[in-house]
Amino acid sequence: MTQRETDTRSGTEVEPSRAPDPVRGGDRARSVERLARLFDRPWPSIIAAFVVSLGIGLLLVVLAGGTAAEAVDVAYRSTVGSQQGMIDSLVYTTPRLLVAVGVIVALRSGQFNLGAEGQLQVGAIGAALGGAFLAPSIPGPLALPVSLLLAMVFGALWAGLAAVLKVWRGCDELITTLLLNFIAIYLVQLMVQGAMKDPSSTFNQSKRVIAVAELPRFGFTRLHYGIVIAVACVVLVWFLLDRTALGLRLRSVGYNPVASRYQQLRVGRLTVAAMLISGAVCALAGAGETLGVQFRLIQGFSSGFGFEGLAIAFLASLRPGRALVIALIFGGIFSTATRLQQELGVTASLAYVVEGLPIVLLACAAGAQALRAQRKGIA
Amino acid sequence: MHNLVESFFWASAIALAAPILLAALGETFAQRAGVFTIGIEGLMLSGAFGAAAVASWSGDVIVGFAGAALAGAVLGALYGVAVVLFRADQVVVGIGFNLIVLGATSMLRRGLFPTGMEVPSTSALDRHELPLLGDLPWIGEVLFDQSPIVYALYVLTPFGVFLLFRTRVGLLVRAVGDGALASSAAGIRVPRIRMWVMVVNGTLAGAAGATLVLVNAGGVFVDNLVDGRGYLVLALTMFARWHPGWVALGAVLFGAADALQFIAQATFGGHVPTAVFLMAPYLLALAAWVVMGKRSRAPSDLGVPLLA
Amino acid sequence: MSGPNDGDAALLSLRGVCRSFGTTKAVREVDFDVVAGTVHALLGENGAGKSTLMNVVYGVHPADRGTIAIGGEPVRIESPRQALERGISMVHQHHQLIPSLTVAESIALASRNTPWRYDRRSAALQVTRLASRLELELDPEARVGELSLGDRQRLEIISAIDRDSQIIILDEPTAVLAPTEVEPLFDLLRGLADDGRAIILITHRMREVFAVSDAISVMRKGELVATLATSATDPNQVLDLVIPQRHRLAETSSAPGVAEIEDVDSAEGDLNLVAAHLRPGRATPGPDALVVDALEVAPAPGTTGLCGLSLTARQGEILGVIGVEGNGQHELVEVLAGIRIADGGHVVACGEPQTRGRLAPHTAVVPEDRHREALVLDLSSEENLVLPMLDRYSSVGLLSRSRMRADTRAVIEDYAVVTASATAPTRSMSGGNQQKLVLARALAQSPKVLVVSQATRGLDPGATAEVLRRLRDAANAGTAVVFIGSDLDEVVEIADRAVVMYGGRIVGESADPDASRDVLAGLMVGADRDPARD
Amino acid sequence: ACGTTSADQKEKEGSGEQSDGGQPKVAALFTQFVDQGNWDVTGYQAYEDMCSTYDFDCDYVEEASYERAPALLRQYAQDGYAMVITHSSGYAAAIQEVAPEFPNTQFVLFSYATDTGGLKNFSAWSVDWDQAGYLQGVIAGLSSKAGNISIVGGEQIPSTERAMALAEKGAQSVNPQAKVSRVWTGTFVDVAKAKQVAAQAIDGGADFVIPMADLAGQGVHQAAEAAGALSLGEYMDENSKYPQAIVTSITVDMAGAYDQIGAAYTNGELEGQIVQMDAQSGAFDFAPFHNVDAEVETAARKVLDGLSDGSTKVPSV
Ligand SMILES: Nc1ncnc2c1ncn2[C@@H]1O[C@H](COP(=O)(O)OP(=O)(O)OP(=O)(O)O)[C@@H](O)[C@H]1O
Ligand SMILES: Nc1ncnc2c1ncn2[C@@H]1O[C@H](COP(=O)(O)OP(=O)(O)OP(=O)(O)O)[C@@H](O)[C@H]1O
Ligand SMILES: [Mg+2]
Ligand SMILES: [Mg+2]
Repeated sequence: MTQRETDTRSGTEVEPSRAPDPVRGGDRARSVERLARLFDRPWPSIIAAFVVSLGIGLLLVVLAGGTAAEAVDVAYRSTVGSQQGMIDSLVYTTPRLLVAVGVIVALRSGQFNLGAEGQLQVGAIGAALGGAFLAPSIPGPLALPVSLLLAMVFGALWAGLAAVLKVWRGCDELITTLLLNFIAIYLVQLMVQGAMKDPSSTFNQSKRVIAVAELPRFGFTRLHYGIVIAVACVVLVWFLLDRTALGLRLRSVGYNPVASRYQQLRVGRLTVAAMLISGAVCALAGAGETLGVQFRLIQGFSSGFGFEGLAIAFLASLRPGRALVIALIFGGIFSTATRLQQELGVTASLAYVVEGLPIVLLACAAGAQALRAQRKGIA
Repeated sequence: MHNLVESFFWASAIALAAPILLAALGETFAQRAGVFTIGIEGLMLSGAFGAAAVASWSGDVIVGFAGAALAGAVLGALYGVAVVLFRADQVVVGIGFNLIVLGATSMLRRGLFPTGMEVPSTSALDRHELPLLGDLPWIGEVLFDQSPIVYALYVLTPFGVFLLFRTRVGLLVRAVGDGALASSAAGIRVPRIRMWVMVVNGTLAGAAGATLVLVNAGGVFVDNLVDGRGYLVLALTMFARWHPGWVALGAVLFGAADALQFIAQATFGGHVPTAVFLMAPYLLALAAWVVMGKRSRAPSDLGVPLLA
Repeated sequence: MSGPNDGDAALLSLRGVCRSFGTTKAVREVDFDVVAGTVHALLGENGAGKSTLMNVVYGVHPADRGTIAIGGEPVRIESPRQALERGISMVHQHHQLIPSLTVAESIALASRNTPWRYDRRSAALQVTRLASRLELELDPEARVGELSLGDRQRLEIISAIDRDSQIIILDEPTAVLAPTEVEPLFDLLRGLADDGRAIILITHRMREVFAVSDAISVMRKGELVATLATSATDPNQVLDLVIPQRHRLAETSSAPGVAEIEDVDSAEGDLNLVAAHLRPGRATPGPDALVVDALEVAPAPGTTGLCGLSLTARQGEILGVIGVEGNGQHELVEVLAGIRIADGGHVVACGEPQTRGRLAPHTAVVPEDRHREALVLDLSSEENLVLPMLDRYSSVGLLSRSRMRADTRAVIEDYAVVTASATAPTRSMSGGNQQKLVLARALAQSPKVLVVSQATRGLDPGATAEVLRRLRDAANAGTAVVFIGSDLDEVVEIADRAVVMYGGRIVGESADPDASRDVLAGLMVGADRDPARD
Repeated sequence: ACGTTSADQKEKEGSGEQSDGGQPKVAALFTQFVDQGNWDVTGYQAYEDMCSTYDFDCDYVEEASYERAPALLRQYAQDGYAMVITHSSGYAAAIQEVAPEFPNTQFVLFSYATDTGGLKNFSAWSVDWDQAGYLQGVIAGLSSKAGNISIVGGEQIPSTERAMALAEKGAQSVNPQAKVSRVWTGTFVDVAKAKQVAAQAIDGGADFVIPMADLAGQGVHQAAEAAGALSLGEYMDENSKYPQAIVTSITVDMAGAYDQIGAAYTNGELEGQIVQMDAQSGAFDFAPFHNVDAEVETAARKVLDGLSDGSTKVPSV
């Protein structure tokens, strides 16, 4: 069947009656390539992946006792269909986008920063330190900038630590950042149980951030300016990577450290620089949650944005602009899942599935596309 | 600190190490072949769920264990379809896969066991003292009064070393991970080998999950039971420089660090914040990683899909 | 087009084979026959499509259209595995080796009859046995990643031979071999052909073509333009086929000291290169520009390191540094580029000492490995071009894209670099064009000392001549050019003065390389060395 | 215990819309799943009962992470929910943010709270974990023959921290020589780790282990059962799961509390108060005793009664 087709395509004259080509056996990959043709264009394939996952999601909703129409209605209202939906989606988009953009800096510079989760955790510590502890004793207008700055410094140092260990000791940053994630999470715990604990609180959380250190909000909604910061980071990171000398140096080191050294680029310093910037941006995600959503450092404030942001970065082919679009979609999915649970009583577990599916499907689509491009020599 | 030489402490360390080691052995082969399985967390979780589910259906923990291994194999193969055949980015697939498994096991648990899981007695997999060896002083208590799964690991680990460095299969696995394109040019079916490795990895991760739920948790499955152990497995694998022997040693050290928490908290608790003890294993791992430094070299095609 | 013998007798025959990469038609409508029992040379400019055609045969880049037949039977070859099962093996132009494996493991991996259990001792024996067929030595337990380029090439060759294939393709196998090693290889190839196998040999060296081949095919711009019996042709005819514009090239080069591609003096038998006679520009070179004094670098597997290497290059001259690879050339370049810190000795350029870990002052370096060391393949031409001079192309940290683009255009025009666009990744460029870009970048920094290593490796005669002409121009402009090469004939052709590197030091010097070719050849392999000097 | 649901009371309450059936819309937030473990399961049961007793139109959300909590609360308030109950002390921050904006919605926190920020629409039913812990300690102290007791905690949260401290006091109140060790595993789900820690404790001489680890507590029971030690159930009678190990369970009268919440809402009596759930209010009881002599129960009941009538006070920590 399929074999015949290929045979005619490649013009080999093979008798139809001939026994199956013994050589064919192992090369299942070719059929993947055929499948991959479905994904020839990036945008349709992205849309297709989302449609398929939402289809499966709908099916699961129906299995869980809802109806498809209700589910679609909820999805609509919790994303573009209502003001509240839009706001929620944007609030959920913010940390994911910041992490995605942050890791893009590292990944494009050849540093595998798996530690966004940790960097945003320490970023949150920095923000809370600024907003709740330092802010009362500094002039009001400085409270917010200082808190954000502190968060960025914390995140940068946390990521920078991995970079320094890499340059100094040759420790693979993948492992270092992974381990630093765990350490950061317990560090937050240490803070909210000890040094930063709000003595009047009955939960592990810090004092409340003072009002002037909060991220301002749009009107009376809960949408805070973190989204503005995130979008600004998208533009800045694009600008950095594409339009500045530092960006070119970083990318050069990322692609080929050896050749970069021959061109007198300071590989060690650039490695550290990439991680510092990456950590600082990831930390803003934690700062946004602290100063714009929770208003205090609270144990367990992040439900794994670090890894989701990483997935978004990859799905966006490490382009900040695309990351914006994909992060918006994931914000919408998260918002929808939350509402589905509220309105249709669909279990929270479904949300994980509906989020995970497009991630996997998109990755498959992108992989198949890359394979096909490589085979055909289209760069 | 006399507690540190106590046999029970080391026996605990080994018991805690078993599921991690089981999964890390599979991951070692996967990474040697170039597949970085972030989704190992999900594979282990599916194994844990599968073990509990099959055991409560069949009423037999051994069947449950086998079911978990099978579930792991199937999911490992599916995972392989994505990262090996579709050339999907391994990190992305792993992240998505973990989410899906976390959600799916929870949904299945509620859908299939609305009144809770009835896992039968796990005594078959519990500690069984070996005759003779078990009577050795200290050593016997530490090494030979353990679950049969630990005994299986005593065989599996050296076998892994043999397989990896002394057989053609091992040579193929290493070649595929260190030069996928070159291997392909040498006529090796890279996707096929990576697929097989993923099936093995899935099987072992499934078995690891089963061990966790049936042995370490005595048959109690709760959502997200694996609780980050998968990431620990990844760290351990790389940390142990992709050598099954070092993996085993590292797993026991991780287990010891875990077991140490009891001793440390019981000794210093109240003076030192708990979070410090909880982060200690990771701090230790980081310190060891720093000390080891440049000596580690990853398989060069680790995480890179074969584009050919 | 059919071969010298009748198409029916062909062991391998291609009909109407096409292969494109995106919009590049790398191979178009090629009919190609190779007869059993012959060595068939495949020639052509860089980017003519030779490697692509062979990659079609070997299944690396399956054909878009066309048929392949082996022994008259049509076959489908879509992967190297299928090719191997059809009895085709290939030595790739860019090595396909796995650095972490040992030599013995590499051989065992490729071999079809390795048992399930890998036994070190029998694998080692197999290596020794194979190596002896080529009269060479390879340490079975050495890691491939630590081998010199030459040893890697040797390993590739013996592992291809080990497969016992009917059709053996060798894509530029001699590019990194010592002159003394080429002979045994050719003897072996002849022997294999005499057994009834078909050997396809890609090379740019005319001398080799006429030394070993039975038939010659020439490709140009993706098409197979001619197939000739070696006995019925001569180097000039072949060169005309390979580079039809060569006479035009010669006409345009009017300045003194510029490369001229002249007719080959076939009586001499010196068929190497395109016989680009590059006349020295000045009779009296200027003052010392680069002084390297007693450099020490510890030896490592596959290389001798440096032991007390000293040399001096003067302004306006081309100093040839000739040696078999692995005798410390790479370390020397690394030290000069500031990538490696020497254990001892120092470097002074234009009177200024080199700062540890930085590039020698007023120096530009063209490293040997284009893909690994010279270019960042994923960056575009313009980005690669400005990398070492970023300060010139940016103000307050912002890149001046327009200036980058303008200057890149100028370079592309000046050097006739063929590329899709200045913004396309350099990965998509052919080797020759990549090399032109790298050289252009080095010269754009107006260095007083220019160190180039293996600058013409893998380049076709036209591109080689072009590169050598540029180097001569630079020397004429007063630059001290240090030309590190392993092809004796080439170094002899271009260098005003030559030194021989062996065992990490200079073992001989000639002020008239042309005349002392044989002495230099001997020194290269350590022949005339006085044992007392060790 | 329900008062009349008069229309004017509704008016006075100023609460949000009612569902189609005219019932008030009520929602609850749980941190984990309502069918796993003991804390959320007991709470959910009580919640369900309240809903049917008072005829509320009920919804709930599980795994309501603190990240999502503000959004969820706001969402419910905007959708006109009359009351939102949160079943964990960790939601206090979110309520304090959201409640001021939605005066028509009542927010109720169940677990532990000392302060509702002066908000009229934020009430709390605060379990007196000090007393609960004290009672656990008393039973352990009475039951332990070796006088060696170990407490295994999950995540280190303030309420559990206090409970642990008081448990130590409680044990020592009945057995001054009692040695009490405390260990945190850092997670509420890791059954395996809790089991191993408990096993180590038992190997170290403890013959009574007290789980304070929610879901993971099962591991502690297992370890006890395997090694012939004793343990204590939490919130509800857990003896059936580990009959050889569990002496009794300190039950928390969540059903009663939720009933009070339902009644208070219906009567319009939710006014930002903190309702203490302690022995005096009858919040604690013991499940039937097993595996120990009858004197243990008698002695334990005496302490409970003392706490109830105020004659016994838990020591301060
Ligand atoms: N040849 C190389 N191959 C791979 N990675 C390299 C190479 N050179 C450098 N790196 C990476 O960069 C890190 C730092 O290298 P190194 O400190 O030598 O750079 P540098 O240019 O001297 O930087 P600086 O001047 O800022 O100190 C190394 O640990 C390694 O991770
Ligand atoms: N993988 C590829 N993707 C895109 N283009 C390619 C690829 N391989 C080769 N090409 C292009 O195809 C053409 C033929 O290249 P090929 O390597 O066959 O030339 P060649 O004759 O072997 O040259 P050389 O003498 O430099 O080895 C060139 O234009 C080259 O840029
Ligand atoms: Mg070629
Ligand atoms: Mg070299």
